[in-house]
Parts: sequence; structure tokens; C-alpha cells
Amino acid sequence: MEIGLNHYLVLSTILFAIGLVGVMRRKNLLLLFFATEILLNAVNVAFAAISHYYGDLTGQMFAFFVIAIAASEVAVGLGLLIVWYKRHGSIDLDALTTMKG
Amino acid sequence: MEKYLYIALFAPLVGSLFSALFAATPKKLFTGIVGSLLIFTSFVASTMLLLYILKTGEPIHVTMMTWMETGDLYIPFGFVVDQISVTMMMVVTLVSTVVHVYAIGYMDHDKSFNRFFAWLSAFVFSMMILVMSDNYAGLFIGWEGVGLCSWGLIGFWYHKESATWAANEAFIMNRIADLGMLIGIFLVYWNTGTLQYDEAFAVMPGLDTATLTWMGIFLFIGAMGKSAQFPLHTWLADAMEGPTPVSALIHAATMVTAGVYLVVRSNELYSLIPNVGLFIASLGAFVAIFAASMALVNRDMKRIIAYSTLSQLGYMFAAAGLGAYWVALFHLMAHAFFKALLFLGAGNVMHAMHDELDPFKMGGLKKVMKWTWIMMTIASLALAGIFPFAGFFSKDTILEAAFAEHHFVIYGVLLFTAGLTAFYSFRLVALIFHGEERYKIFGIHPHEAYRFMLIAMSPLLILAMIAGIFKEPFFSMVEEILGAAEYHIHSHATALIMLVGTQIFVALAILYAYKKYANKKVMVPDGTSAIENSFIYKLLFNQYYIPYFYEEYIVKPYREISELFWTKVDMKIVDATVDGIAGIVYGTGEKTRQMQSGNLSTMLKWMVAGLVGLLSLAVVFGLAARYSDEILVFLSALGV
Amino acid sequence: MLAPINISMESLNVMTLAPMLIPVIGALLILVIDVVKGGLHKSLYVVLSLLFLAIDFFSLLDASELFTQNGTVLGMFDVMLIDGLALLAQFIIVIASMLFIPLALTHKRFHEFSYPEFFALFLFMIAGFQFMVATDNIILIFVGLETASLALYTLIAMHNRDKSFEAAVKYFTMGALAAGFFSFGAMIFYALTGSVEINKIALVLAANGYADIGYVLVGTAFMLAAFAFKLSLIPFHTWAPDVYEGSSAPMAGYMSIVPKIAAFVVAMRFFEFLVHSGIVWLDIVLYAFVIITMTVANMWALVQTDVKRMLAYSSISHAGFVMAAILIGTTQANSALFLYWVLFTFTNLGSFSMLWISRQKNLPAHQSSDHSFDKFAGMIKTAPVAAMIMGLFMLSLAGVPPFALFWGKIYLISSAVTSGYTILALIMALNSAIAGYYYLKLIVYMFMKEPVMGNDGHMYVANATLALKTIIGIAAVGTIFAFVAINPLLEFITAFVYNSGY
Amino acid sequence: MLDHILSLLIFFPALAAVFGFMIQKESMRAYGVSVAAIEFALALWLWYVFDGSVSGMQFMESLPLVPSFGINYTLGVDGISVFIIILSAFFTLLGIGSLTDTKQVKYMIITLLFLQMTMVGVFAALDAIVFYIFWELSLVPMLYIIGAWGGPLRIYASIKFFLYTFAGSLVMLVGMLFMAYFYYQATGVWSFALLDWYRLILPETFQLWLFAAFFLGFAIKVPMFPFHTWLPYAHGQAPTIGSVILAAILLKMGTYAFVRFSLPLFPDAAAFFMIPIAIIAIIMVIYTAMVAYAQKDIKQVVAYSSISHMGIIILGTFALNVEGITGSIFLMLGHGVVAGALFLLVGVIYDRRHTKLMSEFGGLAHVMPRYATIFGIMMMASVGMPLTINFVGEFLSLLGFYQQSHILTLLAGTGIIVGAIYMLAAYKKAFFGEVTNEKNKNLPDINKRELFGLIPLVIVAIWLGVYPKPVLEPINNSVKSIVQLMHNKSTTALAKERIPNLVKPKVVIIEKTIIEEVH
Repeated sequence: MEIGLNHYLVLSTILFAIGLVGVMRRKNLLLLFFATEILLNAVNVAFAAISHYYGDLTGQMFAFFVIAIAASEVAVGLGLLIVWYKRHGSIDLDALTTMKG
Repeated sequence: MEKYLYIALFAPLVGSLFSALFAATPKKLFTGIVGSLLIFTSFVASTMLLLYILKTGEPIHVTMMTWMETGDLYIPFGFVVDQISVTMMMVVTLVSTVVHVYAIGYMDHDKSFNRFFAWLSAFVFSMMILVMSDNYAGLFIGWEGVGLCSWGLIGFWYHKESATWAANEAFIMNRIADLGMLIGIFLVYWNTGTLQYDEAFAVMPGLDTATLTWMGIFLFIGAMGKSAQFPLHTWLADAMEGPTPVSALIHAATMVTAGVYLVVRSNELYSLIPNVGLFIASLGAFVAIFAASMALVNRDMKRIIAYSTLSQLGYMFAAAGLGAYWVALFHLMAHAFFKALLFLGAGNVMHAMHDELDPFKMGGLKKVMKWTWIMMTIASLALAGIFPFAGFFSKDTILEAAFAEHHFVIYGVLLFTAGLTAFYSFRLVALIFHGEERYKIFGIHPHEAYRFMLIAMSPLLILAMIAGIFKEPFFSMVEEILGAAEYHIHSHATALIMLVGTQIFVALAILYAYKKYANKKVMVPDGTSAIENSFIYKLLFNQYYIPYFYEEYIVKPYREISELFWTKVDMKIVDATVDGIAGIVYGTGEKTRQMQSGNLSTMLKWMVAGLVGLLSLAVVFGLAARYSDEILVFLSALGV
Repeated sequence: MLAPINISMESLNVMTLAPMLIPVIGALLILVIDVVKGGLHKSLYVVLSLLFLAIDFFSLLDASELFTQNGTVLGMFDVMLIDGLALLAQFIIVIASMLFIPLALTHKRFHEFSYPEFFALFLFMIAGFQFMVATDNIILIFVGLETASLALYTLIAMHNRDKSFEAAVKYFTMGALAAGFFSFGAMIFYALTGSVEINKIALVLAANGYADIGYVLVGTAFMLAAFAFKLSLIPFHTWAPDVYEGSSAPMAGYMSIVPKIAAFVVAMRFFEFLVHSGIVWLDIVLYAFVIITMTVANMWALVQTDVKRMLAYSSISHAGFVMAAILIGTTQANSALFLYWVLFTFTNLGSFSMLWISRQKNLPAHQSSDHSFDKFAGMIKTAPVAAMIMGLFMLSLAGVPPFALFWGKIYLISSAVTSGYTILALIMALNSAIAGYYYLKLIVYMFMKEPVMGNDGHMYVANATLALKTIIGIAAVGTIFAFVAINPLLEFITAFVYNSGY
Repeated sequence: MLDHILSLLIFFPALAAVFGFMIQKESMRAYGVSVAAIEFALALWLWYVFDGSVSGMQFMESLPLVPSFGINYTLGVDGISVFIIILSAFFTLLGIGSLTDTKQVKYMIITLLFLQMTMVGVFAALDAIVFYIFWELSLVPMLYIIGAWGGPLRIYASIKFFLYTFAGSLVMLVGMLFMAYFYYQATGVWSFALLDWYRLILPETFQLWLFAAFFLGFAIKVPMFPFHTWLPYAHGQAPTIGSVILAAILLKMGTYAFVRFSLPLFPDAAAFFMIPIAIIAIIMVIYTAMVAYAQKDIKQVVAYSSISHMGIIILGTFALNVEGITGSIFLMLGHGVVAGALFLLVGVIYDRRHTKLMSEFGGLAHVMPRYATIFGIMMMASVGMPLTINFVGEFLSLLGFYQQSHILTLLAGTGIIVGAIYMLAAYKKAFFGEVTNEKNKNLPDINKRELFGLIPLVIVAIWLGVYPKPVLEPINNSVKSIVQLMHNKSTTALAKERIPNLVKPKVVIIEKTIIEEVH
């Protein structure tokens, strides 16, 4: 079986869906960040594949930028998480409900 | 002559304003005197105008200034003194002079003396505008003006609930009629393009009968209110709450005859529509007997006279409706004299009896009130139409006119009413002045009125006696303008029989009244006698239950519906809808704010849900676009 | 060996990069200063930031001159793009930032301003937004967007309250999800067209006649979701009220303006060609977004008890209102968008600044939040001038003429009318009426209620300094005398928008 | 200066209001009165220099505001607007002069002066957007007056007043934008200038929709049934001065706008909607009069009576002929004077007793005869007694509409009956009878300050009732040109039939007469 573009795209979509489910289901902030990383990396897979398909480097460039951004997101995200954990001793999402309505 | 016209018109206004200056201060005798003098001035000026008219026969027409002018509408303050209006002016100024002087005595002890004269003079001014105006709009000014003054004077003793109630009733009922009048005026304007009498009448013969009929009807509705014709008659009897001079001037001699004046003034219109005329005559005849019947049993001196006024107005309308405008006008004049006299006499009695109104509680007053007795007897004779007093000439002519026009039913009704009139008039006279001195039970010490009041009444007394001699001069004066014809029964014998027959009939009625009420057996009724419990008596005594009907079926429902409109419709429906819409918006916000739960997980779910929503929509559209051809085929197969 | 690439400096058009570079340099300078000598007073950094923003502003003036002469300019390997939209958006960004940054000079001491990093991040953020608007390239848009956003999350968190962290975490997490949407959407378009430049995407799609309309729609859905998040369109808005509440008042005001104008410009670039290509789906979806966002946000604003949160919802509603311009897509509508946003900048920053000067360091016991409505009761009696200015901003937000936002409103509604969106125009108008209620609510509290006992009015200006007052003064003057500026603004904006081909 | 007299009239009070912040509290009243007096003098001067024989706009000034969008600051007055402007200056003067001691009198006067600016602005504006600006801006001071000085429900009342009117006018704004767009389509130029719009002939369907949009804005302001419920609340809660200005001037904005916008812009639609609007007007007349009769609070009686009278004004406006429109404009002035005076009068008694319930009173004529007299005069003016100001307007309005429909005029005419019913009943309850309430026994009669406000109104009410010509003539001239414009612009047969052509002499009646004579 030849693995073609469509397979990559399907994989990417499935990964993205997994990421989405994770985003919705996770109550732990850290795991939530993982889920968002999955989202971005799902896209990266697709970008790399499409880039290869077109023989065009733009997609790969995009993927690199996404990786960079994902990295900085993690940095910022973890920073926030740590502060929050220091203050509350918990990284449970349900604790984040002082503001509503 | 214009000078006299303005003097006649504005002297009462000056008097009114002068008195009004002192309205809130304690009694000042000079307000009465100045007011009376100014009214007398007006009377003198009117007399000058009358002489001028008699001499030249030329109407005086002045236009003082523009009132309203817009579009094609032009309404000036214009005044005309012609044979009709000068007659009215004479009547108005004469009676009001008498009443003013009389009122100085009558209102002697009233703390609102000054205010009374302000109102009374204002009334005269309004009445003068009414009769002197040369157009319908001006007439309407006077029309409403007299209504206003009538309101102020009926409710003069405003601390009395009954007085203020009666004042409002009079005003509102007149307003109902005024609406008709207003519509009539609109009809005149839009069909003739003007409201000036002469111009409008000139165009009217060219209009179609239907329009003219409506015009006539609506104007007559106005007249019905002011002249208290059925079914707008109830206010007049209630208006007797006002001071007696007011009753004499406004509710007997002048204002209530304004309706007759209107019909007479519009004679050129009404002669084009005889059907409406016949209706007016029939209504007049009906009111004549209807009112007279209520007067038969009433136990309120002033109300009896008020019903008599009503009845006499019926006569006038009967005459006017039959086209005998000059007769109507003549009866109006004669009636003004003797009815004012009657009322003023009644005022004397009231004064003497400390405002007691029930004639059954009087009796035998002729000993202490000789002059009043004489005056009221003569006035009653005139009212009853006994030769040679004023009423004979005017009322008999109406009967003749009805007969000559072959309206025998009307004739019959009017004739019978003449008998009733004689009966209730003398029932009153008998009860007051003859028989047992029943007032003594109530510890009252009656006295005769001031001498100057009696002297003031004397012109009316004289006129009530001799007004008949004016019939021929009056006829020749108005002949031209009213297109008048003398009514002669063709056969002299018939005429004579009628004349004598009528006199005998009336005389018998008078005698019967005396026999029944001048004897010593008359007691103050206590509601136990058989006659008082008879159906007819009750019906008449309760004025055919018409006031009751109005109260129960118009006034009360109106109040209830008003209440309903406010509390239910306005508050619960209209306003609640507005608040409801606002409430829905606010409530939706309040309910759906739960969506903002503050929980990050939920927030993320919302985002994903939004994306899924967008995507599913995209898929649907994408598929629809992709398979649009197939869908079209499918739909066409379904017949869409 | 690879041949050396010869590129002339002229073709690079460095000018196009200058406006973004200036704040970056500024940020770096601030960091360097801090390294050299720490513990300097915040005023230094404020003024430095201001100066760099001023330079930025002048470079924008230069660029706009270039634009008026030559039309759209491309630079830096055709990645950078100087067109009317970019310039207008950058003007708004820079002006709003210049109005914002002096608000750091408060009377009370606040945690975030003591760090020079705050100002550095702030300038980085501006650079990010500038990149975002001044390019046609989705990659750069993404990078700009994320640069700005990440800086923004940090700025919010630096307010150093529990609520600020909560807000930052919420914003960050949702932002990450939105970034996922964006990249996935970009991926689909890349897959469809092989390009990441919007105009090329448009060309390719048009060339094949939108053959893969289904995929285009899916891609658009992802992009739309990402932008809807940024523009806080319902149901992607949930972060907005919480983040506004959690961050400091001026930051909230800033967030209601600058990120959104950047997002609007990108949305305009991205959706305009789709709208014009007659995709019914997009019409319907945008229509729905506009109406739901306006109306529902208004309804939620009605029931708020905290002024800042109310203003947050009001900002959402305003965003929905302006989103109508994207839907309509005519030159007039796009011009109206910019006009509206310029005016909104003054008014909204003004109103948030008013909250800022009344900010206490700690919450008094009887208050449930920093800016509850009750706090403003009877303000006219104790601090009349402040009350009147606040009332003025509220009236302007409500669209009462002749104050600033009224002009934006009529021009935008007019553009709806002109394009035949009658129902939309009516709904926009009626929403202004609903919105009237909650703005009025604050006015009612300020002008018609009795002050709480012991309130001497000082608390309304507790945080005021000359700098803050100046900013509020500028905002107030801008709000009142907007009618003078409307015509030049309108001509300027219309010319720029029109010449950029939108 | 003559060229800018309108701007002066508009912005002088605003400027004075801004300076007013600097005035010391105790001197504020004097300041307010002087400013209002100067403004009134200016307004009188405007009347003096106003040429009543010209039908078009006078004292036009124009300044580009947003020329690229066709918005210009254009002002001008004609016979229709000049008197309402004078009236508003008049009422501001009387209002400030007779202002009884309130808390924060300084803010009150400043607010009133701002209100004055917006009122004059509305009536002088000849650009739709400028009109709209003043129209909306007038809500703000009124909102404050009701909300800050009103009764217990003041906040509810003021918000209701504001939002209701605001919502309506926003729909109107959409209509205006459409109108400008149509003008743009027709000419290629944006313009919000009313005089430009006058030249535009729209197809009937457009007219109907636009008419409806404008109608909503105006109808809520008037207020017409069923949009009227804000008014009783506003009046019920507003302080005296607020009610006076509201009734005398602010409500007139709606009816004025009908004449200024709806009729000349959409003649076909006006003719089309004539009957439905007349029916609404009749409901206003009768229904609200009945509701007024049911009221227990004397101020509410006057408030509902306002709605009832506005019904007649609307009816006159939609008579679409010179008589009716002239009458309705005159009635605007008349009702302004009379309703303003009645609210002042209610204020007098409220100041003394702090209640407005009629059941609390009774027999006031004994203790306050002067007050009773003035109230009586104004009441009679209110019920349309001839020789008072209201009669002229009511008469002409009804007369005008009679040409269009007999039955409807008859129904509307019942207003003179039901009007008399509630007014007389109210008067009877409050003034007649014995003094039963101890608290009323020693009420002081009306004082000088109150007389300052009331005497001029009494004089005007009677003067213009007896001699309306100086006012009626300029109104008539301007109305003629509007009616002619409407006739010329109308496209449907219905409109041509309902709107008279003034150029052609009326030959119908004359012909008929001649024919009759020949036969």
C-alpha cells in the first residue's frame, strides 16, 4: 500500500480531533496544554505532507513556525501554570471559576 | 350706528371685567350698580339700533377684525344687526337689565356678590355675540360662551355638590350638542366655502338636498342641546340649582332660546328642507307635552317653571319647524318677558321662604307678598295664553300656524298642552299664594322682597301684559327678512271657534287647578296617598325615569369603562406589552448568562461547539453545492 | 555550492519593515537599560515607550505618504505589505497604544508597572499586531498574532491578582485552541491552493471556479472560528468578559480595541474575497454571527452588576456591530469599520480610564467587585466633573449624537442600507436601543441615586494623576468634538480603503 | 448678526450653561432668569425680523459638517417653526422664573439651558442629521431632570422615557439613511439636507416603508397610541418644570416632525396612511380622555389630556389640507401654552401639599380663589373654549379633516365632549365642594413667583384665542407652500385626490351654482 497525501491528511485530521476531544475533556491544566500541542502538531503533519506534495517549501516553513510558536506557548503556558499552582496548589480547571455570569 | 353696535356689544364685557376685578374680594355694592348701568347702556344702545332698523329697514353690518384666516377659510369678527338680531338684542338686554337690578337685591347677602356680577355680565356679553355675529363661527363663540357662563352660574354656589354636579351636567350635555353644531358648521364651510350667513345662504339653494338635510340636522342638534330638547333636556331642570336670577335670565329668557334663534337665523336653510322642519316641529310638539306632563306633578317650584320653559321652547320649535319663523321669534320674545317675571317672582318667594322650594310647604302667601302674587298670577296668565296677555298672542298664533299648515296632530298636541300649561301654572300659584298657611308649621316668617326689586320687575310685568300689541309692528318688521306670512284660518267662523274654544279650555284648566289646590284641605304630601303611588304619578314624578336611565346606562358605564381602560387596557395590556418586551430581553439575558459559567472547560466546549456548528453547516452547504444538479432533479421530480 | 543570492536593497523595501522594527528596538532598548541599571522608575519606561511609539507614528506617516504616491507597496520578499488597511490599522494601533501607555503613571503603585519587562512586552505586542496587519502572508499573520497574543497573556497576568491569573490562563488556553483552528484552516487553504498568501489563494480559487467548494467552506469555517475567537464573536466570546474583568481597566480597554482592529483587518483581507465570490454560506454565517453577537451580548450586558464586566459585554456587542462591515463588504462598509474603530478607541479607552482612576488598591468590604454599579451611586454630588465625563462616554457608547460613536454608527448603518441589508440595518439600530439601557444604568447610578454614606468623592479620583487626567481629557475632547474630525477622517479613510481595493 | 441669529439662539443657552458652572449657587437663579430672558428677547427679535409673508425658509445658514457624506449644519425657519422656537424660549424663561426651591437648583438651571439648546436646534434644523442630533440630545437633559428631581418612581420613568424614544428614533434614523441613499442614487451626491430631499419624488412603495420608519420615531415622541405609556410615567414622576417643558415643547417635536418630514417627503404615503392614522388619532382622543377621567392624580389627568390633544393635532396634520395643517400647528402652540400652564398649576398645589391626589383636595376655590380662577381659565382653554388659544387650533384641525372624512371627524369631535368630562370632573373634585381636609384650610393663595409664570400664559392663551392672526398668517403661508409641494410631488391618484391643489382656483362650487341658476 502506497501511503499518499490523503493518508497524511486523514492522520492529521484524526490527530486534530483527538486534540479537540482532549481540549474538551481534560480537567487538568497541564494535560490541557498537551492537547493543544497535539492540535498544532496535527497541523504540522499535514503541512509537511502537503509541502512535499506540492514540492513547495512554504508548508514546511509554516510547520517550523508552528513548532516555534508551540514552543513559546508552552513557555508562557507553563509559566502561568506554575504561578497558579504556587498560589492555589492545584491545577484543576474547575478551580478557575471565580469570574462568571 | 356702528358706535351703538359696539356699545351694545361691549358694555356688558366692560361690566364683567370690572366686576371680575373684585371677584375675590368681599361684597362691593358698586359692582352690581356699575354692572347694571352698563347693561342698561347696552339696552339703550340696542333700542337705538332697533329704532334705526325700524326707520330704515337696512341691516347694519360691521366687520371688526379678522379672527381666523387660513387656506380658503376666512372668519372675521363680524356683526350684523338686522331685524332678527335686534329683536334678540332687545330681549336680552332688557331682561338682563331687569335681572341685574333684581340681583343686587337678591344676592344681597351672598359673599360672592362681585363674582356673581362678573359672571352675569359675561353671560350677557356672550349672548350678545351669539345673536349679533354675522357668521356661524361667531355664533359658536357666543354659543360656547353662554355655555361657559351657564356653567359658572349654575355652579355658582360651588360648595353644594348638587350645584356643581348640575353645572357639569349642563356643560357636558351642551357639549354633546355643540359637537353636532360644529359638524354642521363644517358642513356649511365645505359645501359653501364660507361661514358668513348671507354668503352661505346665497349658495345653499344650489346644493343637493341630502347635503342640506345633513346640514340642517347637525345644526339643529346644536340647537337641541342649548334649548334642552329631548333627549338632551335633563340638564335644564337640574340647572335650577343656580341662583334664581340666573334661572330667570339664562334658563328661561335668553340662553335656552338660542336654539330657536339658530333655527330662525338659518331659516333660509330650513325652508329648503321642509322634512327636517317637520321633524323639528314634531319634536317641538312632543317636548311641549312631554315637559308639561312632568310639570304637572313636580313639587319643586323652580323645576315646575323650568319644565314650563321646556314646554314653551317646544312651542317655539314647533312654530319654527313649520316655517313660521316670525311666530317662533315672537313667542320667544313674549315668553322671555313673562317667564323671566315668573322666575323672579319665584325668587321673591324663595327669599321669603328661606330657599324652600316645595310649594306644598307654602300656601296663603298672598297676604304677605301681595305684589309678588300679582306679578306671578299675571305671568301665569300670560303663560297660559289668556287674552289679552302676551302669551295669548304668541301662543295662539302658533296654534293657528299649525292648523293652517294642516298639521292637525301637532295642533292637537299643542292645544292639549296649552290646557296642561294652564293647569300646572295655576297649581303652582294656588299652592303658593292661596289656601292654608302651611309654612307656619316650619316656623318661617316670610316677607316681601325689597321694593327696588319689585320695581325692577315692573317692566317685565308691563310687557307680559301688553306685549301682544307689538305683534303687528313686529310682523311688519321681520316680514321681509323671514319671508313671513300671516297665518289665517280661511274660515272666520273656524277661527273664532278655535279662539274661543281654546280660551275656554284653558280657563277651565285654570279653574280646575284652583279648585283642587286653593282649598284648605291641601296637605304636605307624605307619599301615602293613592295618587302618589299610581304608576303615572311615579313615572311623571321621576321624569319618565330618564335621569335614572342616563345615570345607570350612560354615566356609570362610562365611568366603569374609563376605569377599565385605565387599569386593564392601559396598564395591563398596552404598558405591560412594552414592559414585557423589555422584560423578555432582560429575562433572556438573565437566563442565558448561565452560559458564561466561568468554567474553562465549558468555555472550550463552547468554542468547539461553535466550530462544529460552522463545520456542519459548511458540510451541508458543500454537499448541496456539490450535488446541486442532483438536488434540482430530485426537487423537480417532487414537483417543487 | 549554493550561489549567493543577490538581492538589491531597493527591492527589499526596508521601509515596509520600519514601523514594526521601531517598537522592537524600543523593547530591546528597555531591556538593555534594565540590565545596565535596574530599579528605575516606571515613568522612564513610559516616556521611552511613548517616544518609540511616536517614532513609529512618524514612520507610519512616511509609509502612508509612500502609499498615497505609489499605491500598495510590497517589501521584504513580498512578505510585507503596505496598503491602506495596514496603515489605517497601524495608525489605530499606535494611537491607541500612545493613549494607553501613560495610564501606567497611576497615583497608586501597581505591581506590573514596576517591571521594565512590562513595557518591553508591550512594545513587542505592538510589533506583533503591526506585523499581523501589514502582511498578506498567513504565516506572518500567524506569527504576528501569536507574538502579540503571548505578550498579551503575560501582560494580563502581570497585574498579579488571582483574577488576573485566572484570566490569563483562560485567555491563553482558548487562544491556543484558536491558534490550532487557525493553523488547521491555513493548512486546508494551503492544501487547496498551494499558497499561503491571501491574494494568491484568492486568485487560485477564482481560477478553478471554487471547484472544491466543500473544502473551501471547511477551511473558512476553521479560519472563521479562529477570528471569531479573536473578535469575541458569540459563541467564541466566552473568554472576553472574564479576561476583561481579570485584567486592569486600561488593559481591558486596550484589549477591546487593538487586538480587535488587527483581527478585523485580517478578517477583512481574508473574508472579503470570499464574500464577494458569492458564497451564500459565508453570508449566512456572518449574518448570524453579527446578529447573535450584537443582540445576545447586549442582553448579557443588561444584567451585569459590575461596570467593567458590563463594558466587556458592551465591547463584544460593539465588535458584533462592526463585524457587519465585513459581512457587507463594500468600500463604504470597510471605511465605516475604520471610522467606527477610531471613534471607539477614544470613547472606550476613555471609559475604561475612568474606571482606572477610580480604582482602589484593595477592595472595600461592602463592594463585591472593583467597579460595581453601587460604587458609582450619587457620583454627580461628590465628583461632578468625573461623573459628567463618565456620563459623556456612556452616551457616546450608546450612540447618542453628536458624540463620537454616533458618527460611526450612522456611517456603518448607512453602508448596510446602501447595500440593501435593510433588516440588518434595523437590527443594528434596535440593538443600539437595547444597549442604551445598560449605559443608562450607569448614568442612573451616577446622576440619580444618592451617594453611599461617607463617600466624599475622593475614591472616584483616587488613582488620578496628571497623566491620567490628560488622557481622559484627550478622550473626552475627542468624543465631544468628533463631529469636527469626521469629515477629514472619513475622506482619509475612504481614500486609503478604496485605494487598497477593498 | 441676522445671518446667524438661529445659531445664536441655539448656542447662546448652551454657552451660558457651560459658564453656569462658574456661578455661585445663590446667584444661579438670577443668572438663569437673565440668560433665559436674553434668549427670549432674541427669540422675539427673531419674530420681529421674520417676514411673515414669505412662505419659504428664512435666516438660512449653512456650514459643512461632513460634506463627503452630505451632512451640513443647515438651519432655517419658516412660519411653521418660528413660533415653536419662540414658545420654547418663552417656556424656558417662565420655567426658570417660576422654579420653586429645589435641591441643586444650579444643576437644574444648567440642565434647562442645555435643554433649551436642543429644543431650538430641533426646530431650526434643516438637515436631517442635525435634526436628529438635537432630537436625541434633547432626551439627555430631560432624562436627568426626571431622574434626578422626580418622584419615587423617577428612575423607572426616566429610563422608560429615554429608551422608548431612543428606540423609536433609531428606526427613524435608519429611515433617514435610506432617504439619503435614495437621494444619492437619484443624484449621485449624498445629502441630508431637507430642502434637497423635498425635491425627491419617490415611488410609492418606498414612500410607504420610509413613512413607517419615520412614523415610529415620531409616533413615540408625540406620543401616539399605543406608544404612549411612557408619558404618564414621565409626567407623573417629573418635577413641575420637567412636565411643563415636556408637555409644552418636547412633545411638539413629534408633531412638528410629521409636518416637516413625513408630509412633504412622502405625500403619497401620507395620503395612503391617512385613514389608519386618523383612526389612531381618534383612539388617542377618546380612549385617553376616558383614561384621564379615571385618574386619581390630577397631574395624570393633565398628562393623559395631553395625549388626547395630541390626537387632534395628528388629525389636523393628516387632513393634508391647508386648514387642517395650519390648525394643527397652531394647536401645537396652543396646547403648549395650555398644557404648560396646567402643569405649572398642578405644581403650585404640589408645592403646598406634596400630593397630587384629587381626593386630598376639594373646596380649594374657597381658600385659593385666584388659583382656582387661573386654573379655571386654563381648564376652559384646554377644553377648547372659543376665544382661547386651543379653540382656534382644534377648530381648524377638525375643520380640515372634515374634508377628508365626515364620520371620523365626528368621532374625533367627541373629544370636545370627553375632554370636558374629565376636565370638569377633575376641577369639581379639586376645587368645588366644602373644604374637608384640615390641611387645606390654610393654604396660601398663589404667590408672586407663581404668578410670574402663569399670568403671561393666561394672557397669551386669550390673546391668541382672540387675535390669532399674527401667528396664523405666517403659518398659513408656509403651510400653503408645503401643501402645494405635496400635491405636486404626489404620484398616486389617491394622493392627488386627497391633497388639494392650491394653484388652480376652486371652480367646483361656482360652476354648480351657475348651473342651478340656469335651470
